[in-house]
Amino acid sequence: MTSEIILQAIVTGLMMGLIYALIAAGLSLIFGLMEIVNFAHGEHLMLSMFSSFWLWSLFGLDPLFSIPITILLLAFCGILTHYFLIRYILRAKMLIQICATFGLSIFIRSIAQLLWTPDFRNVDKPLLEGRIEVGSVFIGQPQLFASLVCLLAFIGLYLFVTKTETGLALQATAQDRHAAEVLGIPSNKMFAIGWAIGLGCVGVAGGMMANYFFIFTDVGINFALFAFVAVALGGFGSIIGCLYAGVIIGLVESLGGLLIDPSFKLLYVFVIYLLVVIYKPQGLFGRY
Amino acid sequence: MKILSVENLSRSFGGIKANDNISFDVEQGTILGIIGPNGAGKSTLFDLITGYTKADNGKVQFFEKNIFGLSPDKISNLGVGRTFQKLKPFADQTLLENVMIGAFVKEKNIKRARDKALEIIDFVDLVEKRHHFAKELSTGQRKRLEMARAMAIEPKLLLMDEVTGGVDQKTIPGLVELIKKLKKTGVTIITIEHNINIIMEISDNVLALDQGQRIAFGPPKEIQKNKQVIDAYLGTFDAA
Amino acid sequence: MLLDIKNIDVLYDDFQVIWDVSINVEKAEMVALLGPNGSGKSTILNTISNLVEHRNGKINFENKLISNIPTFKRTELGISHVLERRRVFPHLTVKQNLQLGAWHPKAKDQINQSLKKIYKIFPKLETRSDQLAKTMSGGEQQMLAIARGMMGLPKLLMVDEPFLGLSPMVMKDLIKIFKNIVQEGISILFVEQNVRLALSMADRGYVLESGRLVIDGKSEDLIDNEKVTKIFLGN
Amino acid sequence: MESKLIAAKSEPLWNTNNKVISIVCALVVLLFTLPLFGLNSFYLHLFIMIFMHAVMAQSWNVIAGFSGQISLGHGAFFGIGAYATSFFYMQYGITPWISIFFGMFISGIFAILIGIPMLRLSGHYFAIATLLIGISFQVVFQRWDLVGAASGLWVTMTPEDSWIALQFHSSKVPYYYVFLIFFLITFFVVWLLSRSKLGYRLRAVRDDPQAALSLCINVSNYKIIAYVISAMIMAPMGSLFAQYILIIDPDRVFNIEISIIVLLITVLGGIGNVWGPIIGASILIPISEYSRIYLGGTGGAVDLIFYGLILMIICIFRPNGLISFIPKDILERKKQR
Repeated sequence: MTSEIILQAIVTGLMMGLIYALIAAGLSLIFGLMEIVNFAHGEHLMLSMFSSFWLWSLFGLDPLFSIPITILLLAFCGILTHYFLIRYILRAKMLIQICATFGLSIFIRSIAQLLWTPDFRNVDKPLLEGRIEVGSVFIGQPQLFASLVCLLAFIGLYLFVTKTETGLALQATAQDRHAAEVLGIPSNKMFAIGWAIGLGCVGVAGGMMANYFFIFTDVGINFALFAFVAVALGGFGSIIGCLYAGVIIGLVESLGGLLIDPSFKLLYVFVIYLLVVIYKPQGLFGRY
Repeated sequence: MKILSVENLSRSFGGIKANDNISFDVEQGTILGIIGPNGAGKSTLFDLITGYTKADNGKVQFFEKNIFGLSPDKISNLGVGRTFQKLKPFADQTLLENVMIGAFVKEKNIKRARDKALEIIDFVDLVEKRHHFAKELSTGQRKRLEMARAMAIEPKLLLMDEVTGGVDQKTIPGLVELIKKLKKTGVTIITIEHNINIIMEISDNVLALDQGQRIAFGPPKEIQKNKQVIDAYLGTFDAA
Repeated sequence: MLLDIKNIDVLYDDFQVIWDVSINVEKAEMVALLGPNGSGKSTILNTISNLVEHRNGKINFENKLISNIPTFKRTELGISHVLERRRVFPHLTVKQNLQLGAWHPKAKDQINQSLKKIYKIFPKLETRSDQLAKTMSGGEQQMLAIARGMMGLPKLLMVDEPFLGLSPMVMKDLIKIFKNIVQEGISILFVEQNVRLALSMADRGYVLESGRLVIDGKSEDLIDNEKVTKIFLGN
Repeated sequence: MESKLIAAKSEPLWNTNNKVISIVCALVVLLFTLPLFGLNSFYLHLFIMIFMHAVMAQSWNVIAGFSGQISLGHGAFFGIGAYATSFFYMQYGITPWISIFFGMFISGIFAILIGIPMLRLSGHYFAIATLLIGISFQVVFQRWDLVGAASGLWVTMTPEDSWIALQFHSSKVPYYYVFLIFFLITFFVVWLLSRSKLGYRLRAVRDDPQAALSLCINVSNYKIIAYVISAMIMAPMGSLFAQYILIIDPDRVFNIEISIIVLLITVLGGIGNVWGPIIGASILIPISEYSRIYLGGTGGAVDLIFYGLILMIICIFRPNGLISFIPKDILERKKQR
């Protein structure tokens, strides 16, 4: 095995990891705010990929340009989710919260299957195509672009949460709901904003991946699983932790696939998850 | 005979000393009252003794057997029962079922465990409520439930956290009578209590804590006159 | 009258914790709510900011009924509530904590003046403005919590157990600060266990026992009142 | 005072509502006689599926409803059961009647191995870990050549119906009775469990682990016990299912939908209640089978749309499940006041 192959795997892993990180950040934001895990996260990702696909196939909009629409759609979807489902189960038992978002995930996925069949689709001849060669490493252009956009979005999210007033209010609500409420910060509105932003992140990731990934109704499952793991690794509720965790998962996935056997990618990630949650339950990077 | 002896028990949370070198002994068959203002470290002390919180250092002996560092279920198995300040009934089960779960520790047969639980429920005077779910009971009744449940494991030592806290004035005398009745059965009791009148009435000894430290220990009459205790409760002018 | 509470009852589920309590606070007045543990002092503050709902009775603020106004709209009216055990946002900086205190538009407009004023009252907060709140000592966190409450430009500042766990030095500072705040025309309603301390600074006091109002009056009248002592120390 | 206690003690241990007993008995008799009325094979299949899913949901009910741990990967034990019988039959010719127990045993062992590290996790961590476990099993079996990898196992068919090989080609009636009997046994066992000392203690662990500790209950051990029991209830259904369809592959028996449907049935019917899974299964499975007939075939999973909707609606409006519509005093747990 040559060092080029390993380098190639590292680059691939890094690029994938940045996408995982952004998806996980959305999940983590929502969890940090109200301690609810969005088990429909993968389905929301699937929706964003389909949004990108349909905008391309119906209106000829390249995924590169339809990204803002996809983000808005997903953000709106987040607000709907909060308004019609989540706000009713805020005080419910954890089991009920899990079942509710699980139900949402089944609902979205099966509706998608009914409407769009389980066929695999892809965006034909997008603007970004082909790959570039850096040294001996091949980098797919759409992949590179997607991961860079995700990184940018991640930085944007981080700046938003830490620097803007709304971001601070989100953090405040996450850290102490009642203390925020007595200062005049309405938690219900913050929750809705959290859902909008959380799913907006997924919109970015899905919209970019539509450039090069197969689009089908079950596409979200694996991404969601990795996002769950990333959130646990990064520390539930920590946004910056998601970045590290996402990259770690991307690397474990691609290097494990290279060094051992690519068909067991999920297992390597799973082992990492178990090791971390058992020995360091607060996550690798602590909360916040 | 000493049933419990605590030596230099300490625990701090992020720099704040919740319990700082606490030592005291409890004689068998007596009632020890623990008093102190909010944040004095009373409930933490309970958690340290019963193993719910790991102490930083110190020594806890129960019947001269070291129980420091044991897990809560092992400690309760040795005969230490407890109730919780923030009540923890098994909410989705009836009063009877709650107490039966305790009774199963000593009694394997279901029928006999049921009868034993009923006797204890009768002891705390809630027989009519036996088929009510714990979540349907009032706070005072839930306090009795917790006492009954802890009694059902036949403890030699019973730790009770704020039995009269947060209950209606009218139900307090009944709870006090209950504690007295309980003492007569031979159980040793440690009780956290913020109602000074009750402590004075029932305790053989009083341990006063303030800001994690032991400020006084002795018979109630002495404690009531103790200047440090008075200052802890009423405050001082020093600051002003 | 700034705040006027008339005959409120409070129930948690089916269990009553406050019975028929009436309290009022005048403008620029410092009022202490006293009582042993679990007597319902904090619950009353929580009711005033609607973290807890009340049954029966009325709460009027500036002669306007506010019983049904949600919590987050009450700062705008001029009610700031500093919760028990400080409750600063641990992972935000001091300055960010203060910023969030000025949430409603009126307060936001004046945020710079407010900050200046706050830093004058609490000079330590300025030097530490970029530090995470969780890294501060208990006393500093308490100062921050109160300062954060002040950022909302309150007419009534409610403080729950301000002196809990503070050293005598810090207590002295805080007492001075309280007096300054009142001199500016802001009323303070605070919960305290330390009877003598509370009554030495407050204009008036209310004493609660098991959710019922037992005695109230001017501080001078309460301070060595036998009835009050009995409530705390027993007969 | 004294008399109240005596009266209480003289109460029967369990409130046996005669009406309920007679209804249950009548239903059991009816179920046994149903095939005699010449049900067509669709209805037989429907009942078989109801029985099977009710047991599977009951298995989930034991871990989630009784001990409070939310497992999202319970399909793993179903798959283990399915593979155990098929594999041992094809490889060594061992009759499924015996290898059902192998499946239970292996599932139990796995439950212990998985349970010891994982049940230390709480809440979401456990749920996510089990989700990963369920999928890991699928991944491993898809690549495991010994058991046919992705194409799975095609059970060698006996030329004729055989009770020894547990294969029936001419009629579904024998399957009906086999499933029915397993169904009744499981429910009886779980019903006993819910009334036993163990059942009480599991519910204590679920309701408040901290308080359970103060009553000498070793919380982590009890969680593992519940997990093992639950796994051992699940496995035989996998075994029987394998015998019923005679072709198994990882996508079918380790499918994540198995883990989902057991959750759905239980939550719909009423979690933590012995009757919940029966109610849930008898409502959901017909919906699923009928929708497959009338709407299916287009590749869309219409039944799943209903499932998702129902699950959300139940969570919002009836978190205690449909059983909460039945007045409490009719059921055993609440006795006369």
